Amino acid sequence: MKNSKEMVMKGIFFLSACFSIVALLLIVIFIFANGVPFMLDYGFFNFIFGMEWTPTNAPASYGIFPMIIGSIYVTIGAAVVGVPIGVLTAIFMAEFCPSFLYKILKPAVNLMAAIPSIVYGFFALQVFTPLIRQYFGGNGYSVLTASILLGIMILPTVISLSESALRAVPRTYYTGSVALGATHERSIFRVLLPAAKSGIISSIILGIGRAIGETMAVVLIAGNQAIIPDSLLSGVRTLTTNIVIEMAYATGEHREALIATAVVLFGFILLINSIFLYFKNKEAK
Amino acid sequence: MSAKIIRGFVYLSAAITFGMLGYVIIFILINGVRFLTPDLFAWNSTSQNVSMMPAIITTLYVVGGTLLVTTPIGVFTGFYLVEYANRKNPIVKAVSMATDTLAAVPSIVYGLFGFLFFVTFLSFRLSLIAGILTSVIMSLPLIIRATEEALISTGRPIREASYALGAGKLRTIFTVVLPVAMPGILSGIILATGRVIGETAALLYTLGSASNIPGGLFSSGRTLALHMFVLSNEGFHVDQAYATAVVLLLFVLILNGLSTLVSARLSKGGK
Amino acid sequence: DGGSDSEGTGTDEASGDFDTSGTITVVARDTASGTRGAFNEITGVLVEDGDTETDNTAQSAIIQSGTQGVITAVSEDINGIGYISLGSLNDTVKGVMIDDVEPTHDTVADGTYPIARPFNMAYGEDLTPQAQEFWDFIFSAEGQALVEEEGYIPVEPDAAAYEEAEGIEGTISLAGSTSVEPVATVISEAFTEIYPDVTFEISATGSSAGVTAAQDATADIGMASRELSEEEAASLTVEAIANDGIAVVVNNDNPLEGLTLDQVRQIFVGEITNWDDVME
Amino acid sequence: MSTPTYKMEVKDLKLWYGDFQALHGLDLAIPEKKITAFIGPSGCGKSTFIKSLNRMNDLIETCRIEGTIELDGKNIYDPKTDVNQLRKKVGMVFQQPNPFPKSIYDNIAYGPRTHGIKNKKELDEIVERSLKQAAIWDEVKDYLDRNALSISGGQQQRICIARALAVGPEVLLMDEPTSALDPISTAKIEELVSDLKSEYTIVMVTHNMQQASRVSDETAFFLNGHIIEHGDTRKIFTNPDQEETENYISGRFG
Amino acid sequence: MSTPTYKMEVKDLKLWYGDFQALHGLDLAIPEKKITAFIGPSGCGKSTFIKSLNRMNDLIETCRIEGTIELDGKNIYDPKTDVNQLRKKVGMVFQQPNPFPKSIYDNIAYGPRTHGIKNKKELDEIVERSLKQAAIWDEVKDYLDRNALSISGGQQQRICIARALAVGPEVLLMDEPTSALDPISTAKIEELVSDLKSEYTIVMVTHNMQQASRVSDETAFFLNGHIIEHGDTRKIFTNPDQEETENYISGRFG
Ligand SMILES: Nc1ncnc2c1ncn2[C@@H]1O[C@H](COP(=O)(O)OP(=O)(O)OP(=O)(O)O)[C@@H](O)[C@H]1O
Ligand SMILES: Nc1ncnc2c1ncn2[C@@H]1O[C@H](COP(=O)(O)OP(=O)(O)OP(=O)(O)O)[C@@H](O)[C@H]1O
Ligand SMILES: [Mg+2]
Ligand SMILES: [Mg+2]
Ligand SMILES: O=P([O-])([O-])[O-]
Repeated sequence: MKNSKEMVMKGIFFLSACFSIVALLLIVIFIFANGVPFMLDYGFFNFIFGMEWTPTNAPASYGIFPMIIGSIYVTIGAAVVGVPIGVLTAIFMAEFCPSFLYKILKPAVNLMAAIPSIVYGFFALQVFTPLIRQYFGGNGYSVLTASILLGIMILPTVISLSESALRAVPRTYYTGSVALGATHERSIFRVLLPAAKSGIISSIILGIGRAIGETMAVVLIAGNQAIIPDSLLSGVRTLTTNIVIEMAYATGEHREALIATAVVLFGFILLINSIFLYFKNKEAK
Repeated sequence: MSAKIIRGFVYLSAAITFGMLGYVIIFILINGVRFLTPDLFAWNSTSQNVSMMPAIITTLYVVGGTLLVTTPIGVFTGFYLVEYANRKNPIVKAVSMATDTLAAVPSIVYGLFGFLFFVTFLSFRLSLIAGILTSVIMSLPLIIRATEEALISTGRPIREASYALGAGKLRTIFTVVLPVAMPGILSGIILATGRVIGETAALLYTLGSASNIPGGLFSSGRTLALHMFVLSNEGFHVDQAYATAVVLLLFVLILNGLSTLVSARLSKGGK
Repeated sequence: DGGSDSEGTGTDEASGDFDTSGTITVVARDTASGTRGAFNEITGVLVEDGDTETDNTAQSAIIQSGTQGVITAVSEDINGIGYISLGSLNDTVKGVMIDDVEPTHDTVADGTYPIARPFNMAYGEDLTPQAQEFWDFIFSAEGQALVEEEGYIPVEPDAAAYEEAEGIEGTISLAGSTSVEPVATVISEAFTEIYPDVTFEISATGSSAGVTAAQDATADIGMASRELSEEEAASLTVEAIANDGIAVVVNNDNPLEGLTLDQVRQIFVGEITNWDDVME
Repeated sequence: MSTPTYKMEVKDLKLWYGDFQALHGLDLAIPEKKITAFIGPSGCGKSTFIKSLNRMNDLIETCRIEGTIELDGKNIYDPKTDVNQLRKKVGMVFQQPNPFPKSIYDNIAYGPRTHGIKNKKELDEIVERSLKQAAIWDEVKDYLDRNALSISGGQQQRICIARALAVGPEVLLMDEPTSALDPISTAKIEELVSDLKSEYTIVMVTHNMQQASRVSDETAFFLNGHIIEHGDTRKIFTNPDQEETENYISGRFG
Repeated sequence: MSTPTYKMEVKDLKLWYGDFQALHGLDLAIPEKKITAFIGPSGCGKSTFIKSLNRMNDLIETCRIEGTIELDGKNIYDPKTDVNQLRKKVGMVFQQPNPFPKSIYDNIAYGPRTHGIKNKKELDEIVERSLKQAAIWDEVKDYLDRNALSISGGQQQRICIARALAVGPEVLLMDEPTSALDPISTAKIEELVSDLKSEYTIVMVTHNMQQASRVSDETAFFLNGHIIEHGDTRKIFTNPDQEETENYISGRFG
């Protein structure tokens, strides 16, 4: 009797474990089944490299190249803004922060991660857009605005993972360096940082994944024009905002085109995720 | 000399990071608190009062419903991975891979999937149930990971002690391991809660944005984050959007406080 | 009626510091928007040529997915110009005259204001009893009075008074236009006064989403702020509940008072990019 | 000394961890109500062997066993054996004290509860009796609801012994039970073990030769997965048959 | 033996970790170009003391110091002292080999680069000279770009010695430099240390009495944060003045 209970529960645990596989499969099946046929129909090349996104025209064009480029631009922008600040803040947290301050700042980083994207988006809309319009020109809805916002939004990811990577470096490396007469700063930047490299790279990749997938904050401040931006101040539409702006009403072919956009987004995420896993495994070694 | 410059950059970055966080919070508070009128908490939301009460209730519904489903599945998955399966088992690898991937899927893709699968394919319409099930999948990886880590960190000795007394696997897991792993699992649950509370894109196409308290599992509603999105996007209610942001922040602050408490307990090592 | 007495295209001397050489910031709605659809058709931004239709909205136009998005963008950018439902016009932005006609309730009602469109509601197969009752209520004297109160033009000025029914309860779901949503909400609130056991679910997702929702029966009633295409209308019962103007709005500090319909088109397709070209 | 009756008999026990053979065909008889000590250098297989006596090795995925171990004449590796019942009969105490992070009371009551005892009064009795047997009742009787982790290491180890006794075992396995403890706690536990001998069959691994010679009746000397020598403790320590034993005992290696 | 000149002089050194006093007013003179060994039981303050000779204790927040330590007659605890220059002069080798996870070349070049040497040829020369001095040149000269973590522990420790020598120190502190190594590596390092004596003043902590007596010229015996006895190594090991020293050396405690 007792044994059968053990068996039943084991079965339940096993089924639970299968749930996430099933969920992932369902996601892949439903997104791909609705998106891939369209891509093939419309022409994979025309879809990915098409420059025109005019779904309401007849005949309509569904080229998402501007959005692919847009996503890449703002993601690079986010990395340029967020990575140096994030990594340096992580260094601050791990090596410069007095412990009484750390007790406050550590939860603050977690808080930063927990603030909903809609709040960030709203904040950026009210604060960054006017600032950028005033000091840099343009209308404020731009690659630059999106990059700064996303740069801030990836900070907590970069900070907390980089910090733990730094803390995982054996202390003896640091003492070894200091004993040779190197300064605190030199010891950190020349010894600790290279030793924590793969952990820090993982944190950056995760941050990039977050940036490329972000939607609701970006839609408010990016301008959303389906064109390849020609300057930092020009508006931009990303893969995610393309979906969120038009999904509500899309029907037929148009809707399939948006789902196909999600397929492409998914592809990006899978790529980023495999790079991440590669570095994570490397770290584990 | 250059050491000083480097230190300057480090301090500057930290100042930017935490300055920005402070700015976001203070900006929202300053602009929002004064619009927190009793009207905004009226039981019924109308086009006049744009009360966020229904959104608060809906948020609780969605969070509650999601946790109710996701916690057992996530925790049980953790049990299976840590306590039952061989690490080299292909299922374990598949589950790990699926979990990692699910954790990386952007919310908008979840939204799209929920829309295609729950709303359309299963004909749930825009509804509480569609929103909850979508959130379940979205928050599952957080709980699985937290449980796995918590279980692994409980260590061998107390398990051995229990087995050596003739206790079976189930009894060992539920009465010895689980209590010790609880704080870790709890912080996973808190994380999941945070994710659901802050979610917009995934819920927009599954939960919908109806402004009243959902009447049942198959009715639409809107969470606080969605309410804020709708207000900042559609209505004439920027002030109320700020006020909503204040309440949303409050939720997040409370959760964050909770998780700090839990992790403090965690680091004390079960005393 | 914020009537001004200046005639024709011109500027208001009061705002002297406006830099007329500024580049115009065009703010358009998302393609889901009925407002965009109607606006494009009336102004000629949408070009029809036999079987082809081309939406010529300037590629550099900022896309906002809701009425408030447009208002925010225009109110914060001195060079902004956009279009919104007349019923949503408030004092944070300024509606300009089109072909010398002020955008007001009256000018839309008498047909002199050129950019107007109907607010439509649509449903698929059958309505539930409560939705049917609501439908009747919209077209009753009471419903149409609410339309009028909210600043839109009723479609049935001589509608009969509403007769209450018995035992109406349950949920009624509406989805669609962000422009129609405010008036629909007001009518729904009046309806629940009469029938406290009825609850509404109203999602503002854009006109086309409303049409789709009606077709898929994911909502009882779909709302659209534009005419439905023949294809769309084929499987649906469609009825206009009101008429509404589309106001072309600029920043409050912009001295611009009016534009011609063709200037509007030129601005929105990107042929005119400077205020210089439409002032003096 | 009368001819002992044997509580457990190990016959040709071979054990592998994956490809690595840790035990090479061991034979050993464990006398009832006596203390048998295992000594030998680190890594020789003492822990491995003692764990196979109550099948704790089952928990190690890579572990594979050949040969038989009989408890009261029944092979414990028989597929029909109920492992939980076996472990109830053959209790174990570990090197590191490992109380559950629960109250002292709940630690002791855990085993009896596991085996179906629910009655509060009965449990109270068992807890008191076990704690007394483990010679720690006086120290903790007023703090039974304190977390077992909050007491000293030596006390924790006695709690673990009490916990093992509470399920009513017949054999008690102890793997270096004092190596993590200070000399005073060690002395207390040695004394306790000697007392328990009257009721239990005890098997004890130790790295401390003095301890083995002070406490045990029989001693088995392990080396590289073999039992080199086994017999009366006094004999092993004064006049071993094998040279390796002699070398080990005199501290020449290990 | 001629009267030695003293490289470093410690006067009334007191050291606290928070409230705990680890060193109780030590006085010691360290002779130039000789090897001074510190012995004593675990926790007596040897590491604490040796670390205070190049102010590595500065890294410990709770650590507070009184008294003076003079290097060539100048107090190293003077606020005006440049700590990095001090550590350049007083190098250190740790118990666990701790090469940086970089190439062997970069490990050795790290110190010189830190102190401003950029010239590739100059660096090459320093690397070669230091590796030769540390008696490891022949073993690694063809693998200078290999990761220093990929070589054996004994080699790593000699890399660490070479790394310390590369900055041109005058004093070399070694805290149990061989305790993590096998006997052969230990012998190599002992030999190396003896060779280095001609050029460097060496201070070495060891828990291995034989090592102290084999390698050092002078020995200081530590107990509970005091220096119990200090003097010529031969004398300390054959005929100590203090009873505690005698007891310790003969293995009666520690
Ligand atoms: N789980 C395991 N997997 C693989 N090999 C193992 C495992 N446990 C022990 N071994 C190996 O089996 C051999 C015997 O180990 P065991 O722990 O029994 O030694 P021991 O005599 O108890 O040593 P010690 O005195 O250090 O506790 C050792 O070589 C050890 O490395
Ligand atoms: N960072 C520290 N904080 C507090 N106490 C410390 C610290 N480092 C050492 N101690 C204490 O100072 C005393 C001396 O320690 P030290 O490490 O110098 O001993 P040691 O002689 O080197 O011992 P061993 O032979 O074990 O290395 C010990 O009681 C130790 O617990
Ligand atoms: Mg062992
Ligand atoms: Mg030491
Ligand atoms: O522009 P709409 O939101 O009314 O479709």
